Amino acid sequence: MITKNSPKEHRIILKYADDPNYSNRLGCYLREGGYEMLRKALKMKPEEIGEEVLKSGVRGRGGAGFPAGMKWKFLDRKSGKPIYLICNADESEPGTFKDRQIMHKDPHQLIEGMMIAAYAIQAKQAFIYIRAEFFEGARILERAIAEAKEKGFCGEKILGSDYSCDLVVHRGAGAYICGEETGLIESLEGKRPNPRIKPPFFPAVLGLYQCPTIVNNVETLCNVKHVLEMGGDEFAKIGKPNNTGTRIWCVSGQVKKPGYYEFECGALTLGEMIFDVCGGLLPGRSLKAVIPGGSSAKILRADERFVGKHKDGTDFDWGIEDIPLDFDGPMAAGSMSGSGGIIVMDDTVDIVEAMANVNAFYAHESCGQCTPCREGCLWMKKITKRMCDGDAREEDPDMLLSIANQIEGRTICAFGEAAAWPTQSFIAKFRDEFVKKAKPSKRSKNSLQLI
Amino acid sequence: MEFNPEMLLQLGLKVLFAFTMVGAVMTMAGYSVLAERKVSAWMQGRVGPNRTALPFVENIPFIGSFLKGLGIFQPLADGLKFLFKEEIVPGHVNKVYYYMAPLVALVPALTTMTVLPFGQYYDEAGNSSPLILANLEVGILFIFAVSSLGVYGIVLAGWSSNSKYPFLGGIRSSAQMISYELAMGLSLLPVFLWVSVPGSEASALSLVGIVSSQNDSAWLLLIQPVSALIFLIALFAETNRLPFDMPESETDLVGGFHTEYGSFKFGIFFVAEYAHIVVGSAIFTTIFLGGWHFLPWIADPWPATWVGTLLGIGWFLAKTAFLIFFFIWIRWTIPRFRYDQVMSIGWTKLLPLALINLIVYVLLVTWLDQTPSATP
Amino acid sequence: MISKGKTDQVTINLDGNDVEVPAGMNLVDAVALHGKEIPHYCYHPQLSVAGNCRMCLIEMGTPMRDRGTGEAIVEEDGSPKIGWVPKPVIGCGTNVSPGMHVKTESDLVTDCREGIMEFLLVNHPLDCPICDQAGECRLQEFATDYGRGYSRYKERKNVKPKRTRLGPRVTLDDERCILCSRCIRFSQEVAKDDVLGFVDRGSFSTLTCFPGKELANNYSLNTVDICPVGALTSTDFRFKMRVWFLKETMSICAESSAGCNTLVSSREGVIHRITPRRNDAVNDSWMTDSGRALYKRIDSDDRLKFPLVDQEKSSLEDALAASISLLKDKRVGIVGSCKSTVEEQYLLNRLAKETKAKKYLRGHFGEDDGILLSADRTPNLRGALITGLASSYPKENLNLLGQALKKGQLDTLIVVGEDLMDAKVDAELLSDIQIIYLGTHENATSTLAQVVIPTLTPFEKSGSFVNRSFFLQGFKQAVPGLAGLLPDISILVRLINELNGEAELSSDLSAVWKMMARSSTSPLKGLSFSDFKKDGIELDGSKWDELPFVEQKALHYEPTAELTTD
Amino acid sequence: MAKTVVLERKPLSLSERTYLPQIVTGLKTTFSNMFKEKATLQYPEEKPQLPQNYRGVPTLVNDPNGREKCVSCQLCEFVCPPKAIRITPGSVPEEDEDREHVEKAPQEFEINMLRCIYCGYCQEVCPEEAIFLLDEYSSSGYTREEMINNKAKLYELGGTLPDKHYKWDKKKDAEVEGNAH
Repeated sequence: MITKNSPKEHRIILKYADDPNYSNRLGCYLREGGYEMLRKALKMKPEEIGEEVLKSGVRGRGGAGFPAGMKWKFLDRKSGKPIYLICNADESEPGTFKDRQIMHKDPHQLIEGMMIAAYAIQAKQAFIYIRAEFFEGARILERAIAEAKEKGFCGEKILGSDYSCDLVVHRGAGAYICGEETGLIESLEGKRPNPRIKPPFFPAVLGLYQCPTIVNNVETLCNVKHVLEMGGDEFAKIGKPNNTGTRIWCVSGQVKKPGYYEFECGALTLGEMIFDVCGGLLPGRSLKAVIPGGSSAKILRADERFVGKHKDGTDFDWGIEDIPLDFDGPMAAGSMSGSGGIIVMDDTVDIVEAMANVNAFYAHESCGQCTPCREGCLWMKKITKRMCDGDAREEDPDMLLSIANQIEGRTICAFGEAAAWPTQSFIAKFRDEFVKKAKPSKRSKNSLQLI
Repeated sequence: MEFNPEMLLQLGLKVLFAFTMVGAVMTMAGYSVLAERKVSAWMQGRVGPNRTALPFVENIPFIGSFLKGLGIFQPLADGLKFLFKEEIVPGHVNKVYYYMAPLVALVPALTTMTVLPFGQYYDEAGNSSPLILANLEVGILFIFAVSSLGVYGIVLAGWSSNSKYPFLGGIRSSAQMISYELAMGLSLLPVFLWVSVPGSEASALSLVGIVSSQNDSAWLLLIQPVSALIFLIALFAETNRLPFDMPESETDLVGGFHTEYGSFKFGIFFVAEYAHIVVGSAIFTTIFLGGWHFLPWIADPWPATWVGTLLGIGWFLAKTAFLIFFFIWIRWTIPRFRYDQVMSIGWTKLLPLALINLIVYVLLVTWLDQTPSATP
Repeated sequence: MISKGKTDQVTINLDGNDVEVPAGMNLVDAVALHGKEIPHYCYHPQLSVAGNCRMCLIEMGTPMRDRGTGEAIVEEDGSPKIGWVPKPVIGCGTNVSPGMHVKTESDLVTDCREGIMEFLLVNHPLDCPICDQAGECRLQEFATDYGRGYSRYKERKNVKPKRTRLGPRVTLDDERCILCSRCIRFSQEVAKDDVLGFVDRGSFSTLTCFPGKELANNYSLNTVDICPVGALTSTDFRFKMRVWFLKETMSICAESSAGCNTLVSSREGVIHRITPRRNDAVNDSWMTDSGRALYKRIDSDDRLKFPLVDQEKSSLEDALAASISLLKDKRVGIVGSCKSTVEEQYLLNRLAKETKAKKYLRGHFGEDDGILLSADRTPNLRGALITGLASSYPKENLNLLGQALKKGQLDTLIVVGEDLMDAKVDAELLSDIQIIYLGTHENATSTLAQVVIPTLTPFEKSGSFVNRSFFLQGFKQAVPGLAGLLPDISILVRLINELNGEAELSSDLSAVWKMMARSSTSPLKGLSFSDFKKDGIELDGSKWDELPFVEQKALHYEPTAELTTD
Repeated sequence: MAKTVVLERKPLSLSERTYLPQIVTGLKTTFSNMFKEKATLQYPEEKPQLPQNYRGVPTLVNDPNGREKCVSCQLCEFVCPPKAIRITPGSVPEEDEDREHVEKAPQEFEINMLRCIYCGYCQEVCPEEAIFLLDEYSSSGYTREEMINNKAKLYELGGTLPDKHYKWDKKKDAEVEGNAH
């Protein structure tokens, strides 16, 4: 299916990303008007910046989609304790690779956004918590920060003002859970990244070192710069109401042109993305399923219909191609846009093996702090692995579903949902494939069992 | 009294005779125990004692094993066991009466048989005279008098044991004895009325007379069945046999009067009980079953020699043995009465019945006396 | 319950019933006040909240308020509208607030508990037959309530190290560990010895000591107590006895003046272990490792097992008679002990009056660890003050006694448990006098004594101690004393009665207390033993505020007077 | 609930009230019993055929590899109604390579046969299937001490029984093989 006039990319954040004349050095950034917005911000009152961000309606790009301005408002400013800003650059969701691009290709944009945000929340110290495996990114960022410091864009007395805020790159501890807000904070404190219980440990109140802390995604913080540049109201006009700005979608899987694409929110549908922008499926293949927002989002089956009501009361009836790519579209279809990692699966994909892959990931990444996720994830992994090893049983799909239900909503952090949702949706939508795996003849007899 | 060698001989003979009788009764008591065990076992589908054996006897082919299987030597083993058991006397008993009780129980049982005729011998002339230790004119009264002393042994045992169960056993026993002796005595009056010939010199209360009255004529059992029944029931009660074994009553009184007794003292009680049965059976045989006489209306078929004597004794013993068997038979047929039932049977059933029986026979005998041809 | 310094009460709705609970209280504890149980593993009232076992999930809601006006939203029938939290929340992480609604028995809550229970058991080795925790194991308890009864888990269980030595007294079975982190939090927060942590992740997480360290502090065995499963086991108690055979007796630790509340577990007269008993005013739920080992002294080789007269084995009657002849019309000195119970000290004081004796008392001091091992290593120094056995603060040496002996002022000396040589009394001075030694164990003094009367250890008798905060705490006899021996108070009563010729004293504990409670000036006035045998009573110790008590600031203890550091 | 029906009792006839006919019937019954086949077993010569679930003397058994099964959990000691069992627990030395993973084994195991009531609770409660009431029913001795079966005696009586679980072997296999991530 090739649609006619597919919309053009609208690049804001990745504007210079693929420009061969653009490098990640400070000079290049300054050439394109870099750090002007920081200069402007420092002349404003911090609250005004917050107001602008709130007005812009920019939603968090890390996965949950919580409005950034609102998050800043929750910050406990009365405690007298120092405030911290943390950039969550621990991008480890399978299927997502947007932050890496930003940091590699335009690190100063992130630094400028962070300094504006830091000024807006009056942070004393800012951190970039970068994924351990991004050693190249960390190197680039460190060099960029050094450059920026030299020019006074961060550190002591930024651009001659009274405001000082140091910025530090912190290499992560090599675990998916470090991307969880409070786990990240724990890790930053030098401990095991065990997520904290909420209440009482909301980062905006009791965050890093028990001080008020804001944790934002790389893309979100970059957007802050553009909000200031355009003005909150103007920024809000990009995209759709409640889904403002652009989003970077990372497409992977069996399409001809996988990669990252920045579009205005809601500017195109999933079908347009797969079949136009990414050049369609490989020859002779048909679409089987799509995970629209990273591996923890629920899977969407190609041949199902999504019927429901929008918030404004209008009805919708979509095929998989019709789902608009914004925050609310995939949500309405029963999944979520998450971190924007679209994983496309064609008919060659064995769903059970895909499930086993996902489960193996979550079993490996569970921190082990709370019971349901710790035991449930490994159990699900063991079952799906066994299924793939030719020892599937009839009761397995129900068992997996039951385990996932026992995890969902009962864990300390959102990892529980992230691990449960794939299983729940895979089995809800592809139960037939799970049932098919159970061939009694294939079961090997020498499996050793403990009581 | 003047010394008389004849008297000395008589005395010697009597003593010898007495010892023989005691020996015989004791042996019979012992074998009654065996019989009880054997018959009980058979009725319950068991085998009974079949293990005791004497050395050498055991080795006699066929006979040895047959005797062993019958448990012939069991009474010997039982007696020896009682002798060799440890003598235990509980600390709380009244020692004098405690030791006295078994003897008091045994002596009456043995004494009653002195007046019991068990056969007859023939002199050269072919005249018969009864075999009896002491041919008392009032034999039956003697038996009543002496045998009711037996209860003292039980009461003494119950009281001297100074313990609840024996005490209850003793109390019950005495009450039961009194209750049934009445009916027993009344049941025999018609018998003597019937037997005695008005104006005759022969005492109607002589047991020998009763036996000879049944010679070659009807047994008293057939003439006076009601008397026989009442006497038999009362006999069960008097000998404390099931269904009247109130004093022992092991289900509710543990062991009754002999709960606190062990070893040889218990053995004496045991022997006394069976001696009672033996003697009781013998009395019943004498009074109602024609003693050593053959069958109703049939004259004794045996010769008037010593052979006849032995056969007569044997016939007497056979009848007695059957009665002993009957005692055991009843034991496994009728369950024990409750104490109140025992009392009620004795006073409200047997006593009135015996009185009515007496009145009927008094009238009958009076009528018969007036009709000379019908004199027995 | 009488309101004893109670904080504000708030009303919450617990499973449909309005109940009063102290404001701000943890929900797990608050619910327990009303007879309901929220099962939990990681929560411990005296440790920080971790919320990781997820067993205490409940449904919770608070009255809704209008965002704009802040006014309460009400339902049609006028009752406040409850905003239920959409997901189950952990009870241990929730503090009560006014109007809060809680469901602890709903289907969702039961489902949560059953789910968590199943997860906890999938990788648990289920080796209850060889597990020392069996019988007091929370996992077993809640498995009976919420367990499935069979296993759906057909995969192979994780294998983790068994028999890991964590420290000299603690052995770890990692397979049984449910990763509740109580031990870690205890080490950090109470023992202040941060040596435990988890390594590896997910289901393979393993408890271990930090590299090069071991769990060797004097509180390490508390981790065994608070371990809800059988993962941490006491090396001393390991495989020794099943807990269901043990009889528990409430006792008081005699190690130091902290006076930890303990439970002595014995079977058929043999003590197998000592564990702390919760008392939030004294020792929370903790006690020292060294205090747990005290019971081993009962059977030690140097235990005095029979009376001695002139160092020859004799009967108790002969020993008492010999004592009387040594005391009658003699110049007597008495060396009392801070290790004796209040009752014994009172009777010893009576004996001193009867014999017009000079009284001496010796203290035992050591390092203060600032928690539950105080510098005063005797359990009842304050008891000696209260009963009048001592009038000044005792010292480690008995110089005054030495001087009195040098001057030849004494004929007979009664020594209770102390070693005079150890208290710097010259042994040569003792050769001229007669010694009556009352004590549990042999020492240099007992070998010199003319009469030795063995006494009983605190495990073998009942009595009371006054701890560093002037808490009067009673303890009960846990095991029978050695055959043929009498409790200390009986011996003292016999001596007093024999000396004054009247049998006026009874050796019954309650009778002794009747007498002690008679004095109008004593802080013990009007008390009886039954008043404090469960929870201690705080006595008024202000009279002795000025004495130089050696204890430092510690758990539930504030020194009354500033100590001069020297 | 069942409804109670009161049945009218027929009044007894005169002969019935004397009970004599009934007694005669009873006598017939008992008499005829004398000639039926005897049920007695001549014990020492004839041995009884024991049923499968016969509860004889409690014994300890080894697993098919001849290894001790008991782990001294002391549940039998706990459940024993007459307190006939007495166990001194102990641990398996770590040098015992074949069994070190079991960790626990009895040092001493005594069953006092003078106290034992053969109820079989110990067998029922045993989580390791180590204690069995086998078909030995005649145990005797001259002293009280002889009647206390010690561990050696119990294993001698019990011997080796088949076992399909191999519980600890599976554990050992898993331990040797390991299954870390």
